[in-house]
Amino acid sequence: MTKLRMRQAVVHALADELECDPTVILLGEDIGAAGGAFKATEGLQERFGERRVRDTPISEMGFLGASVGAAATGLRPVVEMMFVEFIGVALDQLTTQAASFRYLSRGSYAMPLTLRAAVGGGLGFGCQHSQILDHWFRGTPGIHVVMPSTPQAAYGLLRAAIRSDDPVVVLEHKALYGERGEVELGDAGIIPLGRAATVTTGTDVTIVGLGRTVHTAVAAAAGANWTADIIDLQTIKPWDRACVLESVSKTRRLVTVEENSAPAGWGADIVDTVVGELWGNLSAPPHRITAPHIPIPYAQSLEDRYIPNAIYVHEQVTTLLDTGRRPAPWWEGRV
Amino acid sequence: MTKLRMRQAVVHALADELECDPTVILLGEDIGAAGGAFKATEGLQERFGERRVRDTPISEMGFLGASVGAAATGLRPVVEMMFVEFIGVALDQLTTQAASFRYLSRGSYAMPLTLRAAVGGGLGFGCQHSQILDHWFRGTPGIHVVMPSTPQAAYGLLRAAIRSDDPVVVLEHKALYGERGEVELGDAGIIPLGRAATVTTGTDVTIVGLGRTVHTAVAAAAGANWTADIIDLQTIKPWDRACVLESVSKTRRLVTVEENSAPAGWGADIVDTVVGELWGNLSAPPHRITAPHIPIPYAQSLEDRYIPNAIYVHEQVTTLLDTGRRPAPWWEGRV
Amino acid sequence: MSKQLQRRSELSTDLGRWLRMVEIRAVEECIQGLYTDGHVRGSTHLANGQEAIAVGIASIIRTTDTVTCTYRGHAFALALGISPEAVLGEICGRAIGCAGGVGGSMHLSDRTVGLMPTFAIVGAGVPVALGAALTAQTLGTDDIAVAVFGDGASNIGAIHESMNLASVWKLPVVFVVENNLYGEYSALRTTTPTDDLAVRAAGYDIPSLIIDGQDIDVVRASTIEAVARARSGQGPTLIEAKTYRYSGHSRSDPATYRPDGELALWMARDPIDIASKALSSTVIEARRAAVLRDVQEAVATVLRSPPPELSAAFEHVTSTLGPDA
Amino acid sequence: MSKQLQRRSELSTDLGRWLRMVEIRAVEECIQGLYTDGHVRGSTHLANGQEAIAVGIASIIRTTDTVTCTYRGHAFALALGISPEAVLGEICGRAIGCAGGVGGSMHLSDRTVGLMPTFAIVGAGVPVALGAALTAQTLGTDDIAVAVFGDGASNIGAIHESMNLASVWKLPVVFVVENNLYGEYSALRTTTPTDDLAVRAAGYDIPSLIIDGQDIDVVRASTIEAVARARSGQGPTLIEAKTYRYSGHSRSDPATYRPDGELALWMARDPIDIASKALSSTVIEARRAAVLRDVQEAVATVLRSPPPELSAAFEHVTSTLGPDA
Ligand SMILES: Cc1ncc(C[n+]2csc(CCOP(=O)(O)OP(=O)(O)O)c2C)c(N)n1
Ligand SMILES: Cc1ncc(C[n+]2csc(CCOP(=O)(O)OP(=O)(O)O)c2C)c(N)n1
Ligand SMILES: [Mg+2]
Ligand SMILES: [Mg+2]
Repeated sequence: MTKLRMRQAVVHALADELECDPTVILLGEDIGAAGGAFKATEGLQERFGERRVRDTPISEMGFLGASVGAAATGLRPVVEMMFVEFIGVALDQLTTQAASFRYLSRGSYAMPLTLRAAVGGGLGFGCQHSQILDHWFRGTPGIHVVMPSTPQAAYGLLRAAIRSDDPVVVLEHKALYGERGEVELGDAGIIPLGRAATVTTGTDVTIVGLGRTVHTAVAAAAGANWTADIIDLQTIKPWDRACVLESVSKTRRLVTVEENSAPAGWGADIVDTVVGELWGNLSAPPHRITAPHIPIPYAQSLEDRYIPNAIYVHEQVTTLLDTGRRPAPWWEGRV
Repeated sequence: MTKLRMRQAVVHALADELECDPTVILLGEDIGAAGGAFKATEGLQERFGERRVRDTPISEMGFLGASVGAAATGLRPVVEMMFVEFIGVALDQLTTQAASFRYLSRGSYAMPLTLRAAVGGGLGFGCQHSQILDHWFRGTPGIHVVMPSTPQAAYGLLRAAIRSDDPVVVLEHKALYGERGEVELGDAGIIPLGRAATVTTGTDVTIVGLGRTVHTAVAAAAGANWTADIIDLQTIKPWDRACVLESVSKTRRLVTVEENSAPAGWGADIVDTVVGELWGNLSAPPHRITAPHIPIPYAQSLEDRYIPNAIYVHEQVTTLLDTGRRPAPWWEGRV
Repeated sequence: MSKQLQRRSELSTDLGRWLRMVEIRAVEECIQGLYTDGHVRGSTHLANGQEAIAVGIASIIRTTDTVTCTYRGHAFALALGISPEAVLGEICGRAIGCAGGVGGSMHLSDRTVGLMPTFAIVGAGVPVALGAALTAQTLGTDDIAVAVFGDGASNIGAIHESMNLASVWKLPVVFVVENNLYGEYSALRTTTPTDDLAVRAAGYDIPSLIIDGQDIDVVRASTIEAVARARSGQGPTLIEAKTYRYSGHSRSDPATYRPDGELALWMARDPIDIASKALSSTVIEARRAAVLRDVQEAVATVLRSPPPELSAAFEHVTSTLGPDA
Repeated sequence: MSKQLQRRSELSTDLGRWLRMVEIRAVEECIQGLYTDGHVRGSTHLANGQEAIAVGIASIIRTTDTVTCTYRGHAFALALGISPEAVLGEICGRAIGCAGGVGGSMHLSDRTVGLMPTFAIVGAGVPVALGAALTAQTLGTDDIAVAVFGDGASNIGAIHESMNLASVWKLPVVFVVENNLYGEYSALRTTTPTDDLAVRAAGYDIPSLIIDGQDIDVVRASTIEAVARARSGQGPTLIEAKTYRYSGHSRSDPATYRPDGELALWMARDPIDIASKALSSTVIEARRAAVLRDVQEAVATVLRSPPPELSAAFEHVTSTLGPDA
C-alpha cells in the first residue's frame, strides 16, 4: 500500500496502463509538459513520449472524435476533458458515435475509449465549471459511467475503464484530487466496473453516495443515533442493483446523497428500483438528498450551502428515521 | 375549431407569433422555401420574408449560439433542430450559455429562445435519428421542456414557449406530425407551460404519458377491466406536481409510460416524488413502463417491439393492478 | 478470399471499375422501387451521379485503410467491396444486411474492407477518420484514412477542428469533399461565401486539389497523390471533387429547388459514360447486362430473406457487461 | 448619467484611455494579492499586457453595441465602463459585484455598457455575438457586435461556424482575436499550423487585418475601419491583434513554458508605456497616482462589503415560473 493523493493515484493508473499496454495513449489539453490542469497526468509525457501523451489544440469535438476512431482501430485512448462542461461542445462523439459503434458494426469494432473529466463544485469555479452532468451520459446505451470517491477507487476504476472494450466516462471530483489515501497498486488494486462498495455497515438505513458525497455520508453518520450501510456506488451506470437491494432489504430504508439537483439526478432511478423490488418491505419512503435546482453560485457562502453537507445529511436522515416521512429540503419555500 | 395535422398546427403557431410580434424570427436548416424537413414551417418564409425565416448553413453551434445572442438582445428566435440528436454538436449553447444568461446577468438579459426538435422512434430512421433525449436538458436549471401529444398541444405549447422569456425546448414527436385533431386557434388555444392535462378520468390507476405515449395509454385503457386517470404531462420540466399528486391521491396507483429507457427517463423523478408525497397512501408500487436500454434498432419488427405499445401497456397495468406488484418488462432475461 | 475482398480486387482494371459504377447505379435504381413498395423505412440517400469518386478512391486505397463516409454511403459501401445483398439487405432491414438489419441505410459498414459504420450526423465521421490515422501513426503502420464529407458539411465545426488537428499532427488522412452543390435543399452559394471549398485548406497549411469528380481517372490520379503524401508521413491533403447527385437529397425530395437544365448539364457528363470511353462497347454491353441481372437477383434474395431475430437488437450493445444492464 | 456611462465617456481622450489602462493594470495587480489572501476562489485570468486592445475597442464602439468576451475579461469589463468595485466585488464574491457575487471572475457583465456575461467556455461567445448582430440587422438599427477570443480558441468549431455564418449573412460583427501566443500552457505553434490566424479569414471571404495590439492608436484605427464596415452593412471583419499576457494563464500558472527573454521583449513594448509617449509626463504622474489611490479604495470597499444573501442564489434562474421549480 502506498499513500497517495487522488491526483497521484490517477497518474499511477495511467502510467501502469501505458506501461503494460503499448496501445494505450492519452490525449487532452495541456496534459503533456504541463501535466494537466489538475496535474493528473504529471510526468507521463516525459516518461512515455509525445506520441503517446498528446497535447491537443482546443478542439474537443476533434480530439474526442479522433479518440473514437483510434479506439475503433486498435488503440485505447484515454481522453482528458479538463472540466466536464466542455463535453457540451463534443457530446455527439460520445453519446451518438462512440456509443453505437459496436452495435452498428455488429461487434466488428470495439470501442475501448476512456473519457476522464473533472466534475463537481465547492471550489469557486462558478456555475459553468462545477457541475457533475452524469445525466448527459446516463441515458445512452453502450456507455459506462464511474465516479471514484478515494485514491484507491480512482486508481482501480480508471484501470478497469481503460481495460474495458466499451466507452467509459470517469468523473473525477475536483475537490477530491488533493485528498490522500492508501492505495493498493497493481492488478490487485483494479476495481471492476459495475460494482458498488460497502463503506460502513449499520442497521437503520442504507445511504448511497457517489464520489464526494460518500464522504459527506460518512461524516453525517459519525456520532448519529443511527447506524447506516453506507454504499459507495462507484459505477453510476450500470449501477450495482444487487448490492443496494441486499442492503436495503436489511435496513428497510434508503437515502441517496448527490451533488446534482433532483430533476435528472441519478438517485431517482435507484429510488424507483428499490420501490419496485422491495415494495412492502420498506419502513420509510426512499429519500433523495440533492442540491437545489439552481445554477451553482460562486460566492463561498452560497456555494457551501448549495452542496449537501454532513450536517444537512445528518438532519435529513435523522428526521426520516424519526418520523418515517421525508423531510423537506432546506430550500423549501425559496423555489 | 379547425381540423389540422400536427405539422400544420406548428405552422399556425409560428405564423401567429410571427404575425403578432415583429421580434419573432425562425432559424434552421431548410426551413425556408423547403418548409423544413418535416414541413412544419411550410409557407412561412414566403409570407414573412427571408429576414425573419432564415435558412442556415449546417452549423448547429453557430446558429443556436446566434439565437442565444439574438434572444438576449431583443428578438424571440425559434430554432428548428431537424432531429434532436443534432443538438449533440451544439449542446453547450443551450445548457451552458442560454440556461445561465439570465442568472449571470442578474436578470438584465432575458432569454426568450425556443428550440424545436423532432424526436422519437417508430419511423425507421435508425438509432441516431429516433431518440427523445429529454435527459440532455432536464438536469439544467433555467430551461423548460415541453412535448405536445396533439395538434392542439403543439399549437398551444409552442405559442407559450415563444412567449416565455426563458429558453424552452419543444420536443415534437415525428410520428405525430401527420396526426390530425381539432385545434382552437388564437390566444384561447395557448397552453401555459408547467401544466399537465387530464385526458381521461378513472378510478384505478393514474397513467402519466408524454407525447406519443399519451395515445398509447389511451389505447391501452380501451376495453380494460380498469379505468384510469390518463394525464398528458405536456411540460416535462417543470412537470405539474399538483395535477399528478391529486390524481394519484385518488387512484392510489401510478404508472408512467415513456419511450425512453429507464436509466435517465423522466418517469423516475415522478415516481420519486409520488413515493415521497403519498407514502402510505399507495396501493401498489408506482411503476415505470419504458423501452429497453439498447440503441433503437432499424428493422421494423424490432423497432415496433422496442417502443412500448398499447397491448404491452395494457398487460403491464393489468398485472400491476391484479397483483399489486410490478410486472417484469418484456425484455427481462435478455439483458 | 472473402467475397468482399474479391469484389475489391475487381477494381484493378478499367473494366472492373466501370462495372462497379454500373452496379452502384443499378442498386440505387432499385432502392426507389423498394421504397415505394414499403421495404425501405425512414430515409435513404442516393449517390447517383457521384459513383466515380467512390469507385476511384476504392480502387487506390487498401482494405486495411479506413474510410469514414456519410449517410449517402451506398456508393462507397459497394465500391469498397460490400455486396449488393448486404447493402440492400441492410436498407431493407434484413438479417443478411451488413449490420444485420439493426442499422439501416445510414449505417452501412464492413470492417474487412475498412468501412466504418457510415455517419448519420453531418461532419461526425471526419474526426473519427483522424483517429484511424492516429492509430496508424502511433503503431507505425503505413495505413491511412479517408474522410468523405459533403459541401454542406464543410460549414460544421467538426471539420474545422479536424483539418487543424490533422495538419498539426501530420496525420495520414485524405479529406475528400464531395461538392455536389447542395446540402439538402440548400444551394451551396446560400450557405457558403465561396464557390470552392478547397480555399479553406490554406488556413490549415494543408495542400488541396480541386478536381472533376465525374472523371474516374482524374479521381484516381489525385487520390494517388494524396495517398502517397499520407503514407509517406507528409500529412493530410484536401481533395474537392466537383460532382452532382441526380436525385434529390433523400427519398422524399423531388429537388424542385434546382434551376432548369442544371441536371441535364451534369447528366451530359455522366461518370459511367465518361469511363466507358476507354472500353470496347461490345464487351461492356454484355457485362453490363450480367451486372444488372446480378443486382436483380440480389434484390430477390433480399426480399426472400428474413428480418433479424429480436435477439439481434440486444447484441453488441456493450462488450462484457451484457447489454448495458 | 450612470457611473458606467460616465466612465465610458472618459475614453474619448488620449489621457482618459491611458488612465483606464493604468487602472486595469492596477486592478489586476490587486487580484493576485486578493487571491493569496483567500478572497478569490476558483480561477482568475489576468490580461496584463493586453490592455490596449480592450481600451482601444471600447473607445470606438457605442454602449448600445454588444461585446462578447472571454473569462480573461477584467480588461474589457473595466474598459467598457464597469467600475473597479463591481469587477473586484464580483471576483471576490460580494453582493456589490456586477453579477451580485453569484458569477465570479469568469462571468463579468453589465448590459448598460453592452458587455454580455463573459464566456467561460472557449469559443462560446463568438456565435452569441453574431446573435446580437442579427438583432441589429433584423430590427434595422446600426448597432454592431464585437466578438473577442484568443488564439487558442481559433481552433474550436464554434468559431469556424461563426465566421462562415457571419459572412453569408453579412452580419455587423467584428471578430477580434487576441493572439497572445499561448492557449493555456500551449504555445500557438504546437496547436496551430500557421503563425497568423488571420489567414483563415480568406476561406470565408472575410477581410482581415493583422495589427500591433500593443499600440492603442493602431487598435483604434483598425477598429474604426472594421466598425465602419459593419455599421454600413458590409459585413464582418477579422482583426488579429498580436499581444502578450505578462502573467501565466491563470492564477495557478507560473508560465515556465515560455522561452527565456520572451516576456522581457514584450514588456519592452508595454502598451501603457507606448500610449504615454503622447502625453505630458507631469500630468500623467499625478493622474496615475490618483487612479492607483482609487483602485486601493475600491479594494477596501470590496473587502468591507458583504457577500450576497442566500436568496440571491435563487433569483433570476427563470422569468415567470420562479426558480424553475
Ligand atoms: C449535425 C447535423 N445537422 C444536420 C443534419 C441533417 N442533414 C443530413 S444530410 C444534410 C445535408 C448535408 O449536405 P452535404 O454535406 O452537402 O452532403 P450531401 O448530402 O450533399 O452528400 C443535412 C443538413 C445532420 N444529419 N447532422
Ligand atoms: C471548450 C473549452 N475547452 C477548454 C477550456 C479550458 N480553457 C480555458 S482558457 C483556455 C485557453 C484559451 O486560450 P486562448 O484562446 O488563446 O485565450 P487566452 O486564454 O490566451 O486569452 C482553455 C484551454 C474551456 N474553457 N472551454
Ligand atoms: Mg452536398
Ligand atoms: Mg491565447
